[in-house]
Amino acid sequence: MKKALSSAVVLLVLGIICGAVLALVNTITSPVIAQYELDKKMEALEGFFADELTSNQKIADVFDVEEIEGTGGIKTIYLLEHKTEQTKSAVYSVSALGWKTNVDMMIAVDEDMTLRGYAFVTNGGTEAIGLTMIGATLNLADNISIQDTVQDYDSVGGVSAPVTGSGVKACFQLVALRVSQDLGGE
Amino acid sequence: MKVFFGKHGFILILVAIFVLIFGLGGVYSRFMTSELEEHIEENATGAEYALYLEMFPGADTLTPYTPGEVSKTYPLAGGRGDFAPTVDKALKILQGTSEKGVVYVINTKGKEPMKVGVGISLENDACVGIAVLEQNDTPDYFSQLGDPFYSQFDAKALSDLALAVDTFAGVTYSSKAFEIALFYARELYAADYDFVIPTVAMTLVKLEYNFDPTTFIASPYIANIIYGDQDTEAAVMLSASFDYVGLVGGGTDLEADFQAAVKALAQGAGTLNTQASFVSFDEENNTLVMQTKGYNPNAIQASIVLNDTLDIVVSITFVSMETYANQGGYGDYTGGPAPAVENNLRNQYLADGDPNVDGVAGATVSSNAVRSLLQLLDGFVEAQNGGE
Amino acid sequence: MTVKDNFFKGFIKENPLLVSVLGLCPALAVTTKIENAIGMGFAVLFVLVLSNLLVSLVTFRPKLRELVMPVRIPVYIVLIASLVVIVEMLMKAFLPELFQSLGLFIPLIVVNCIIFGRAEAYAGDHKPGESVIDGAGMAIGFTLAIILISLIREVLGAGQITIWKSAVLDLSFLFDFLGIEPIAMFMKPEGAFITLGFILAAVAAIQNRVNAKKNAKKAEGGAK
Amino acid sequence: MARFAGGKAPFLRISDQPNQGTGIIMRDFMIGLAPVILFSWYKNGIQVMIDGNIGFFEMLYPLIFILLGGLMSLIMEGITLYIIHPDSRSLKGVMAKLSTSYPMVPGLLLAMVLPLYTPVWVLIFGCFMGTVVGKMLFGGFGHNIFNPALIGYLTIAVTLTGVINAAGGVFNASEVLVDSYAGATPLTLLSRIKELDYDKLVAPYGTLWNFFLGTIPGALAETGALAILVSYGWLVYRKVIKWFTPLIYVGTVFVLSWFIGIASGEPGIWFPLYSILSGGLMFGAVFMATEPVTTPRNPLGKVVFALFLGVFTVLFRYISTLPEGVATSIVFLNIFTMPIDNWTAVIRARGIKKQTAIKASVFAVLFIALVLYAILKAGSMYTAFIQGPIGIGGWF
Repeated sequence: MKKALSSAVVLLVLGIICGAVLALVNTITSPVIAQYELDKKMEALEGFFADELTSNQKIADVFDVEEIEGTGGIKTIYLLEHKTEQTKSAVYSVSALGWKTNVDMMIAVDEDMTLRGYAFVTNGGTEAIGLTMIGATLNLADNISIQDTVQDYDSVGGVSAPVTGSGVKACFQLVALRVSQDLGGE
Repeated sequence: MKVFFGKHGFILILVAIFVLIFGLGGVYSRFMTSELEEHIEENATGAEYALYLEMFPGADTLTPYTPGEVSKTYPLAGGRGDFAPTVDKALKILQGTSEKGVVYVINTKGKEPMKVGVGISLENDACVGIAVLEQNDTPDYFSQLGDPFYSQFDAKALSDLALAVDTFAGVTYSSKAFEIALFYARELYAADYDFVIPTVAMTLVKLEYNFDPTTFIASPYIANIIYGDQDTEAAVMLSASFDYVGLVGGGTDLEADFQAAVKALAQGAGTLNTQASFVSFDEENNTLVMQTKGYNPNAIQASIVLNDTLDIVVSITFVSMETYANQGGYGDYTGGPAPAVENNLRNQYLADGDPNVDGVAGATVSSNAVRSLLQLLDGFVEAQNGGE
Repeated sequence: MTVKDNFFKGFIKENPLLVSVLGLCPALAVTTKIENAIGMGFAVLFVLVLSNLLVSLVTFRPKLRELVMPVRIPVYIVLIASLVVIVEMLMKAFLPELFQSLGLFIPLIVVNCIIFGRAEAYAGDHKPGESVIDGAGMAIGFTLAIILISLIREVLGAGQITIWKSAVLDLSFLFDFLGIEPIAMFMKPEGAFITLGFILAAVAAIQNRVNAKKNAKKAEGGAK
Repeated sequence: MARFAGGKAPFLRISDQPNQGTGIIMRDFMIGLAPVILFSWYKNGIQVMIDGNIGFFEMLYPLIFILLGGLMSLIMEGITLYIIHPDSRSLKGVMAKLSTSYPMVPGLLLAMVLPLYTPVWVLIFGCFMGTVVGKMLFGGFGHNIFNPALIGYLTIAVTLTGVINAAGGVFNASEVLVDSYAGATPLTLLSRIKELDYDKLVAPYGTLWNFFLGTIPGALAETGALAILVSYGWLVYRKVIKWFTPLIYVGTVFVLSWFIGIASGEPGIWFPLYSILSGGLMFGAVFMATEPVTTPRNPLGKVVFALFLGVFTVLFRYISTLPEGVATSIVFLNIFTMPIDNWTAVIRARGIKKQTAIKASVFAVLFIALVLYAILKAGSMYTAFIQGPIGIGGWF
């Protein structure tokens, strides 16, 4: 009885020690991880605003970035304000149901409600069709109004993927409905 | 060494044979693949040429030649700027030794670059067929273009004044590509052979709104033109899409060629703001209904009551507005709940009578829409004044 | 057994992957790139050396051993799991790309038979120093084995060698010269199984031959 | 008396024919292959050269390609034997082993079912997978479970189809110059358009007579039904293969296709004929379903095997997205060779009695269930006929 108890105590002590060590390591690594994830996000944003940045500028040097939690299919909204020109833009991280899984997109909108850019983050749909969507272009005209993207986008070339396509459409729709709330100016 | 070969000679020979076969076989199969590519290419050219020969019954040979240089630009569908088509190659179609026609292969552009061959018959200066060689447009749309569309190119006379390609509903971009190709082929044909592109002598003097309340719903625009060899002057009523409706005050209609020319000229003029338009006019109550398009696809409608002589605005009421129920729909505009923007601008106008009202900050699109409505209304009122 | 023997036995003679056939899951799944194999190898090295050390420490003193032995399985699990979580956190912080490509297989080191096997079979009744050497030898043996597998798979399947991040050796000139193309099958699980099978066969054949020679020598010696 | 012979299979006719042996069987088998090889050479080489589309070296290629397959297979088996057998480290030792193990056959058959423009390294890789992995690693001739040639073929089909298509695919030089094929073999066309329509399936290639003669696109040797029938006659005459296996196999596919056609509202006789004449069915039935090592040994077993082959071929061909079902179904049923062989041997020896009735009924029930499934499912693949009014299609 006593032996069993002391074995349990040994286990307990070990557990506490291990827990303490883990906590220690976590305090060291968690800021690094958080920083890394932030950098990742900023890097994704930089893709949209490449023309505004000179070669070694970071996005935070030129824009004030504000992160807002979204609602519904919109997961996160990044509001960017140009530090000198005061122009505003918004980048939406949005997801909608495609074929079986979600289509995750980043959609950037400028202050005049035109589409600045879009990118596929992960793919919905089956592997083959989904993979073709990464980096796909939707044949949208330059500076098209965000309201028009919903009808105007092109199904991904070469694949007729109506269901995944409807996911893409839903993404644009979500942004189109939301955009005026964030950027104003109707 | 000798011991090594004695022990492993057999496997070395086997491996050597293996490597030899791999090498020789690889060379052979590469040779085969390159030969195949040649065959495929031969076949592709053959198929393409067969397509052209099919356009000209009885033709048997074709010879490539260098066409004259023509540079022209055409506007693309959807307001995407101008596009300068180029000629890829030109082929003379021969029957025996006599020339039957010519085929121009033209790089044009629908939604995406497209390559089409346009066949023109020398006998009657008419387009006899069109062949799509390459296209990258959205398959769903492009496939809607079927025989009814392509059959319009059979025997389409190039001397037709109103030469145009009938747009297939919903496939405007691709349809426009064919029109560009056809026009450009006509230019090339005119440069290469003694063919003169028909023109209509007509100048557009003035294009303005129709403020006559009895006709402005059917034909909201009036164009003053000078046309014909005798420089006849005329005022022509045009529909909302600039189609010819009739002459102001009646009279003999213009000939079809001139009708088409008026439309083209008016469309190209671009001097009118078409955002706002008249909807109806109630003579008994002197009530005018107008509409304008703002940010929302549903139009803003306003009902305007005028005095008896129609030259003073009594009141403006908005029948329908931007449908945003909360002020969030106006972005960061903070002047109160909807329809604050419309009302704000209306009040400005009613106060000083100047239609160039100041826009409401943060609601630019709606403001523009309402402003253009007010400007049109002002024009109407002034026209009635001048009429008296 | 000398220290040298103890260290090198994990390379070929008792290689955990090629002889004991332990840790198949990472060996088959992450060996699509040499980079992944190296990363996995370091993770295993870290965990195995430390787990051997810790296990040996808690079971080394007779008194402590008496207490630990009845609950040794939970004790081992707590130790190994803690180490793996530490590796996971460190890798996520400092080698995020590698962490993403290794993915699920880092946490799965917890249930990797090599770690548990060495704790149970060796570290539980050897001195801490010996256990560390054993763990290092085993981990390096495992690493070399999966590097070998991934070398074959990556060359045949993708036509390149990814040593570390951007240090990629592109072999496409060789493939072009020979007129062949990478065979995608080797990047898939079936290719992993075939590659591992051939390597296992080769290792077994070599060991058989070495043993036969040794036995022959012994017999000779006996006859004298 | 063959039935008392011991040791490893195949026994075939060693004892019941005086002064005959595996060497003679091998010679007969090679002669049996000759018409098919010559036909594929004629179709892909000589005829095209007569048409004036290719030169001399291109003309030789089909023949060399097929022989190369056999040679590669031979050399690989030699090297493998050298490595794994200590007593075959000399020419004599290896030759002694090779002379009894049909080393050329897998490579020859593999080369014959590959498209004309397969790069040689793909063929070599297929030979490696077939001969070394599919045959030698199982223990060599007589021990392999799967048909080696088909293992090689399936490996290539699964991983390297893209390479073959990039290099030119199934069309020979004169077929490339004909545009109406829409770039596909008959079965690819069927799996693409999913519609039973004579005008769309058969008309682009001519008539069914062309299918019978083999002047349609396809892998090197699989299209020539006539040449395969000649081979079949010879092999049966020399008793290298049992006459009924290919017949039952092809017959099952024929009857099932007919039913499927009727279920799809296409009762014409052309569809079953089309389905037995297109793809590698005839070739697989004569040369692969009769392979002595990997198929059941007793006659009843062969019958059951062939029946199931027919059903599975129909299932794979019409229901899965793969264009070809013959190779897959043969390799799949190779797994069940042992149980089929054992059970049918018992049934054959004792007749349908109490003890064997259950085994026989298992076969019967399985077979009938598969046949029904195949007809209903495949029938509803091509038309709404079943799906609509009866509503069965939804179950599957």
